[in-house]
Amino acid sequence: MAEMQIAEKVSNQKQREQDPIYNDFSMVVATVNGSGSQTANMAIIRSLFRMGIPVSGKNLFPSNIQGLPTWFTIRASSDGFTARRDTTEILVAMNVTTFIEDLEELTPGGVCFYSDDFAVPGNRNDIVLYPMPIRKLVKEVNPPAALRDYVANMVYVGVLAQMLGIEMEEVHRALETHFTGNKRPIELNMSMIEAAALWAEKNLEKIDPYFLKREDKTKGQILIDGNTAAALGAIYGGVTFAAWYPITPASSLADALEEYLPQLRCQDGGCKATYSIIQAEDELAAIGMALGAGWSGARAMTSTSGPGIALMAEFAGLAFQAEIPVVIWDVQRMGPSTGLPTRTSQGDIFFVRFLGAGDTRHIILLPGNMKECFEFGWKAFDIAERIQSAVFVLSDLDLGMNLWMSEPLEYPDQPMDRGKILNEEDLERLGDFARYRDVDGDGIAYRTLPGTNHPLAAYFTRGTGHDEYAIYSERPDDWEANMERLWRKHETAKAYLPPPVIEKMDGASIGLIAFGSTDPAVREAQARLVGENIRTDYLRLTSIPFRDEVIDFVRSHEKVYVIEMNHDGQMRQLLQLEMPDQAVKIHSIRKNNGLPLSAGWITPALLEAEGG
Amino acid sequence: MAEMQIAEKVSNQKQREQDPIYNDFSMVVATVNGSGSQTANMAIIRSLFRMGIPVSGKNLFPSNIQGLPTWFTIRASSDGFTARRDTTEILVAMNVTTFIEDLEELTPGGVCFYSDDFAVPGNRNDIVLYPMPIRKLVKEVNPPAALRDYVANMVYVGVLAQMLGIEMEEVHRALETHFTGNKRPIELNMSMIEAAALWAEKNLEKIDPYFLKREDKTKGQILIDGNTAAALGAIYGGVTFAAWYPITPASSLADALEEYLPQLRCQDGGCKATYSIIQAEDELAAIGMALGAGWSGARAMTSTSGPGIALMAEFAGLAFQAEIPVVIWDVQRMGPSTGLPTRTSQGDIFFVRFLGAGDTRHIILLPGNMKECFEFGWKAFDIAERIQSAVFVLSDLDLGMNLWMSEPLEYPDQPMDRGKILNEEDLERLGDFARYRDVDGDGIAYRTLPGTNHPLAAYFTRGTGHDEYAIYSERPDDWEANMERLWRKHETAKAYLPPPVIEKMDGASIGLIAFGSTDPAVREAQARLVGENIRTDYLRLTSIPFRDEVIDFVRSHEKVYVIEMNHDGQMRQLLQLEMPDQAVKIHSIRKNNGLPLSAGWITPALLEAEGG
Amino acid sequence: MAIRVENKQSGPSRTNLMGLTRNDYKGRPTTLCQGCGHNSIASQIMAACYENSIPPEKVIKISGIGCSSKSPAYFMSRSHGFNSLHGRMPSIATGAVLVNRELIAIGVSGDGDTASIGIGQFIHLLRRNLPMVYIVENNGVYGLTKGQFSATADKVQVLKKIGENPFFPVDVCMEALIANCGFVARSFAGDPKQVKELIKAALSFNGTAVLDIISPCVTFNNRDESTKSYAWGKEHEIPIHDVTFVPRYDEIAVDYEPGEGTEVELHDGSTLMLKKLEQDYDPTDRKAAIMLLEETRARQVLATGLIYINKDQPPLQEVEELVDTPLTRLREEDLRPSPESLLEVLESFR
Amino acid sequence: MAIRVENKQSGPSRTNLMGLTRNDYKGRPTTLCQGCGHNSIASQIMAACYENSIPPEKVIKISGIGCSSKSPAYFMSRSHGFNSLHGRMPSIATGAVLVNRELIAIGVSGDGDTASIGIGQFIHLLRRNLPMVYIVENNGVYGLTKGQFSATADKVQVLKKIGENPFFPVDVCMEALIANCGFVARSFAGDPKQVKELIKAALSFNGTAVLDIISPCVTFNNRDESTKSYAWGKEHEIPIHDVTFVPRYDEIAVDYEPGEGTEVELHDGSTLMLKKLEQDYDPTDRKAAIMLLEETRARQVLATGLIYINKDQPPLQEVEELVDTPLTRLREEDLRPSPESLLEVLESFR
Ligand SMILES: Cc1ncc(C[n+]2csc(CCOP(=O)(O)OP(=O)(O)O)c2C)c(N)n1
Ligand SMILES: Cc1ncc(C[n+]2csc(CCOP(=O)(O)OP(=O)(O)O)c2C)c(N)n1
Ligand code: SF4
Ligand code: SF4
Ligand SMILES: [Mg+2]
Ligand SMILES: [Mg+2]
Repeated sequence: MAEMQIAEKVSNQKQREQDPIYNDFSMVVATVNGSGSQTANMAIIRSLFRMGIPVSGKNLFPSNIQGLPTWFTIRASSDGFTARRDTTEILVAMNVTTFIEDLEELTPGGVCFYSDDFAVPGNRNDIVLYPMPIRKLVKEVNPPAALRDYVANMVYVGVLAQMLGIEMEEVHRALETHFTGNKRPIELNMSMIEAAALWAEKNLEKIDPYFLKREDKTKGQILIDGNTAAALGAIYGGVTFAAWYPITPASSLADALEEYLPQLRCQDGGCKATYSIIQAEDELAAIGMALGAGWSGARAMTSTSGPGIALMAEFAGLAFQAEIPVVIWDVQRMGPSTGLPTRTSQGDIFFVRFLGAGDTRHIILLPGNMKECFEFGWKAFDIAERIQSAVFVLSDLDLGMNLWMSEPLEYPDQPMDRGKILNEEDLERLGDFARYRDVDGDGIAYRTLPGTNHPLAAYFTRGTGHDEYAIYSERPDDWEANMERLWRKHETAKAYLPPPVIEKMDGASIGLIAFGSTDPAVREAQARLVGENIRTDYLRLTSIPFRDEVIDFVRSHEKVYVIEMNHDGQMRQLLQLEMPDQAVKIHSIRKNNGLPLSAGWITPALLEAEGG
Repeated sequence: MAEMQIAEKVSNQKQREQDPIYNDFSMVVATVNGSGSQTANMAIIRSLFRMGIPVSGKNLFPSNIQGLPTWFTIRASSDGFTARRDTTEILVAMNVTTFIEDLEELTPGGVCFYSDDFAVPGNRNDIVLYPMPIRKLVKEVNPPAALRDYVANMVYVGVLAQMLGIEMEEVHRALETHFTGNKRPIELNMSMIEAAALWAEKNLEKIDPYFLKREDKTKGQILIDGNTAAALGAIYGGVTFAAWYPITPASSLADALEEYLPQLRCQDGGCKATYSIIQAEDELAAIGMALGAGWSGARAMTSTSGPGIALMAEFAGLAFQAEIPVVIWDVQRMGPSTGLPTRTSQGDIFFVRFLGAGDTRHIILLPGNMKECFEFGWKAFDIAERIQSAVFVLSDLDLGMNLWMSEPLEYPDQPMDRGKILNEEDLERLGDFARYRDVDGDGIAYRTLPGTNHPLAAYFTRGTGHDEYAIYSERPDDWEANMERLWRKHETAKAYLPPPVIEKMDGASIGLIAFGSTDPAVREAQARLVGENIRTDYLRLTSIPFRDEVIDFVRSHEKVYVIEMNHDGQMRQLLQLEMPDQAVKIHSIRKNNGLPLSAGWITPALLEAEGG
Repeated sequence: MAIRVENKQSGPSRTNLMGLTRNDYKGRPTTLCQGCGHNSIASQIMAACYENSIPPEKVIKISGIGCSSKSPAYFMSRSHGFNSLHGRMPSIATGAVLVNRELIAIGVSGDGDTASIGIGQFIHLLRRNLPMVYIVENNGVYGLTKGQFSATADKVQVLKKIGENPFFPVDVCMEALIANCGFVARSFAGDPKQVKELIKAALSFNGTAVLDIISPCVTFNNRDESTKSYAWGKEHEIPIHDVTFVPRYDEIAVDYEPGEGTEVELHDGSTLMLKKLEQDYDPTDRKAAIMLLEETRARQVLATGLIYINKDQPPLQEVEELVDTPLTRLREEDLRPSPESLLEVLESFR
Repeated sequence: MAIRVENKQSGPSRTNLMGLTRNDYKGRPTTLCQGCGHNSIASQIMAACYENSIPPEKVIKISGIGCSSKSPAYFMSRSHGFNSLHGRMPSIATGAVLVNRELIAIGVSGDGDTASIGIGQFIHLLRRNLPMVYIVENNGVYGLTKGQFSATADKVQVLKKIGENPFFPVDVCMEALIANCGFVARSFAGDPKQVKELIKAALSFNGTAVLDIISPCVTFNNRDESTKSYAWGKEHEIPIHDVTFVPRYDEIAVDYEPGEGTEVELHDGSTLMLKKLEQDYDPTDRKAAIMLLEETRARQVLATGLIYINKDQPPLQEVEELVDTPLTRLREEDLRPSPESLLEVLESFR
């Protein structure tokens, strides 16, 4: 048989006596987008997850709709390392146009499953090749013509199941979940998978070392993407208004709001909405609506990415100056400009921090995992209403759109904080109301909501200079007093922000600082560095302005490395600005090429920095 | 006579035997806006200027059109100090609503000319009061009813001329200039002025010490505002396209383009335009048009202020990423948000420097006087075309809208630099064209202009990632290589930027750094500090990114103060970022209340910093 | 027969049905130029709200940036106001009203604010049919920035400093019509009675009500030839009908014979009486409305009145199927789903 | 009688009057979905430019962001292209064309790009009458962001994920008409011949020429009920006339009797022949055009063809009174005034 020949031929040249490797590889499925491989990939990843094996799933997709190369990476790691891995051990080659290149990227000793109508180049004798007779197998199962291409993806599910040891029962359950019990597609797909597995059993000889076996390391955990977690967080935070404009990679956050709100927040039997979600005509309108809603008393939010953030600049300044609570999710993608809409980055830190003319400054939250996407989803409203200002949450494409294993999301442990609002009785009691007076000395003044039924309630909101009564003023002292209060307020904010996550290691000599989606890579790098005799403390930032813990961490380490995904080392720079006297010991480890960071890159970069 | 009584009464209580003070005072004319006092104020300031006395004129006006308080300050300074002075020695009180307050601000020993129908409060016995019977005098001259209010302002011109010693001939010449020789208004106004002067001669006794006398200190100089100088600079820089949207304080820059272009750049007898100026529908469109024009090969610009800059953020990022030359004037006003539209500030530095999502960075020029407004007006095009990027010029309201004495603007000393452009012959000779290839190793690639008649000329401009041939690419190495080249390019840019202006003082112990409109105040403060035995070197920044001279200056001083008009010390922070190892010795002297800086504020602030 | 409403409420010491005096509807002193059309419109807003007995605390006054947009500071200080960003009032309104459906939103904008920088938000606001009164104080110039042409300036219009406008004007009413707006009116600040009656009607309309009011800028665009001047307006105004608003709680008193006018019942039960003048005009006919605008533009006359009305379009809060309680008044129990629900959701991610 | 133009240029090996082959008008391989309407329009753009013998080096291809806006990469690689920002192509076009009046600008946009985020720039572009071809590839959805409603989605339109669209659609042609655009056409990607002829005519028009072309998104909005689908278009298209473009250098060959059609001479001397079909339609009558759009919308048919033409409005470069030489080709001597002139100016500041 043709297939066996190839597998045989290659195996002859290889050390087939290798020890088996269990639950530790990075697998890439190379397809074209729009070909429907998502179901297949989800089935695989879910099956592994339910076999108790730590996994992550990252989709490297092009900025178009159909027909271009897409790579879906599944990493299985018994050690629980779920960051992107630089090496690929297993390649599922479904895209002929990238086949040669994909093969080249395969690690020596790696494995390639490929569609048997691809011409195999002769230059890789250090890998194992398994052909898959996709056309033939599909013909045998004979799905409806319209579904043919789609079902073809199930062939590799079946072959992989057989060759790696994915439990067929879990595959079946995964499909049940995917199709929410809908029998027809489940059966059709399963029949394809089983046929393929059977074929593989009969025709392929296992000569590679990669195996899967059930473990117990995902118990209680969930598999979710950050945008969904964020949307759920917002819902449990009592979001009442969201406006958005479609943009990759933020759209799925709004999608998730639209999906979950009706089921979670229906009132009295569920036909009336306790929220309003508006797809705006652009991002200027989206943030404007959110500001209007926040001013009116809603828990209001919008979600976007770089280009949208740019269009929100003027309103962001207004939120700061007029002190209007609003939550803005920036699911970062690669910039400058339109950049790479489907690639990840952490490049908007400076831009968001200073978004607005004049001395505008913004509060930023930095979720680093699924639990925090959820937690900051609700907490952001509390902070925004407490501080009466814009709160930006900086996620990124990797965090937002990829699949992450996570501890279960935790129900809010605090009641909603609506901040300082005066109602009719308060006004009656006080007998006076000055919107911008610092009554409590913390910089936060009291506000009233439109519609408050008291003659003292009204005030006039504006982006212009004003006195304590919100009346327009060009007086130098009014301006200065108000600015001082605003700074006092943003100082106060720190107490309401999530603290950094600090993990110390015995004998650590250097400090690492990171944030957001790079966390798994940093942790994995830490483990590798221990192997190189470098022990590190680790502080993961979760908010800006920096809390005292951050300052202390820097001060208490002789050398600090800030690891981030942007060209300039923006977070490193913000830290240096905060602590000029510590500036020289704060160093930058940065990479920004659109791919999620990997321990494979961080580790040598850090070793080199330490060596030099 | 009632008037004499008051003058007498006050004088009785004062030391009238003071030595006369020549050509050294700050005079405030307090009026309401829309009352037509501009002609009167211009007549005074021009007369002084032509009497050879160094002067400056600053208008403190409200953000409305008619009926609110406005203060026009004229400073005469024999020593050539033309910054705003904190003290007011002479008050011309024409606005009854602010009369009491204005009087309070008058320096002890000061002088007040006021409309005699105002009620004088009894609490200022330390000043000289001169009433002016405005109504009566106007009635005598009897101007046409429609012009009555307007002409009334000439009363104070006449009274001041008489009482301070402004030469009547110069007043006449000033009016001639103002009305470009138009007899009727000149005569009408002069008759009012003369009547008032005559009345003052007869009825007021000079009991204050302030006098004007002819000097020789303005020879060859001009009196101009920064927006006009900037527009002229752009014209001599060969501007071919400008798009703008009205906004205070930038509008008058575009107005000046509209005014001077037809006369200076007419072709063949003057009926056809070698330029196009478009009033856009908003700032998004204004910068978009300028970008389109720059891409097409024009010397293109736009001018705006804070809120407009916010709306330009997305296009600014595109200019950076797609490498399109464009010049953007930001005539700064007080922010955040709408802020104080008619007050000055230097608060947009951070925002502009990082304007755009991702790792966007912009080149910034910082004119500090009228000559530089002109010079950077033309040079900005050279730099933009050479570097192929956006060049921001940061002026401010004080620089842009107020009247400054200046050395004459200097004709460009270099031919136009159109940068690296390939034409048909070049393409033919080269046989290949890659828009984004770093041929010369300086990071600057060659471009072609649309319409270039050669099959190789075309390329595809985009804000997305691309390879050297401008073809869309998501490849990590393409992205990184392009970003590295962009950074190389911005490194190269430094050589094309204007160097800082450095002035050393013998025995200086500390370095001062400032930029923009604060220059006169800093110089005056330097002089005062010498009196306090503090000798200072002074570096005036003219561009960002910082050139080596700036780094050297900081390195070679033990302590550096950055003086600026914003809340955060933004320039100080940029400098600290540039030189982390010098960060601790860079200190901030900052003030941001809407008023131009004064030596009277800088000096004690610096003394305190030095003492502490 | 006279309309009793008017009589009942006249006199400064009187109170309206809310027990409030005219004074309770006052704003801060205006800082606009003397004689500015915007001031006269502000007066009519106050009068309309007073006479309609609208509780000022329920009103929000929102605007963009410009002389016109400043005017919310000059009426009804007992209402919350928001002087937002240039051209962006519609988005502020959308968020503010959706989350509190009991608010009565009065938006004041300028022609620059609405037709130049803001035309996009304006059109999209209308598509959504957010309930609010949207007044464009149309003077053909940018007042606050000292007299440049706005997008509604006539093609031949001349301004002192700038010269002749070469561009075709945006017709605010036409834009509203083709965006399917259900209440489109045009008026003239020099016709205060009509302005007031139209504002009253707009306040009773459940959807976006657009009022394009010619409001002369006495400082920069009041030359007699300008179609945005007092003189031109006085001379060229042709009301398409005589407008009288009769509140719900009033008897309708008709002062015309059958066939001489139309009555339009508004959403809150009040009635708008449109008395026929020279020509028959049916404000419920969209095509006729479009043609009226086309023709009066060509003939250079100022047709004023209620140009179009269509009450049958659902306002945004209905499209959004919101609960009856304003969202801003929902409590934590309404807004935060139960712990059990979270456990259920989590199960689906396993 | 047949039109000879067609015959002369057929055959792949032939060249046009510029001596160029069809290949010289090719772009890079498309990355759009198979069957996407945008691909078919791109083909017609190439064909029109080839057949009209337009030098590709004189063309600029400009766009916003979207699947549609990507398509300039897929035609005419020998023309400079600019894939700019979402909704902002009009401003880029304005600057680019004004400074080089010899450029022929072909703008390609989407319905999201033009009617949602970009409606403001679109309207203001039209007011200025910048000479360019402005093609809206209208599919009623945001293709590139995976199928949300755009502002041209029909009020009843249903999308799989999202449900029913509750909002009134923006009619691109109506917006163009009331902004006084002098060339307003509607077509259908499934009618390539008409698309091509209209593009040719647009290329010969000296002013903004708007083509609203229904261009089905096969991936997200091609269900038969959708008015933006192939099936619906095929079924409901009613051309208002038969359109044939005859270039300047060709004899006019009329295949209809007098009274059966109209000839419109375009600015460059070429002619557009509009053969009467079922009804008489006069594309020079603006009111008739408005009514056509109103009526066909109400009747839910797709009226295609040249809806309105008015050649008498000056294009922007004339309004701006520009010199004949493109501004980009002026030399330093033309652009930098003399040293003496500066001295004169300085004198005025003394
Ligand atoms: C983004 C932005 N650009 C420009 C301005 C400056 N600006 C203030 S008011 C105004 C025009 C107002 O014109 P209009 O809306 O017609 O109001 P009017 O003053 O005529 O009543 C402009 C351009 C601004 N505030 N914000
Ligand atoms: C400022 C900004 N917001 C959002 C996006 C994301 N985006 C890309 S294309 C697109 C919609 C395109 O729709 P349309 O113009 O109809 O083009 P189509 O893909 O349907 O051809 C959006 C919202 C963006 N690129 N820029
Ligand atoms: S400038 Fe014009 S619009 Fe502004 S307040 Fe004065 S009259 Fe009114
Ligand atoms: S998604 Fe739709 S619009 Fe985009 S390329 Fe595919 S078919 Fe065309
Ligand atoms: Mg106006
Ligand atoms: Mg579309």
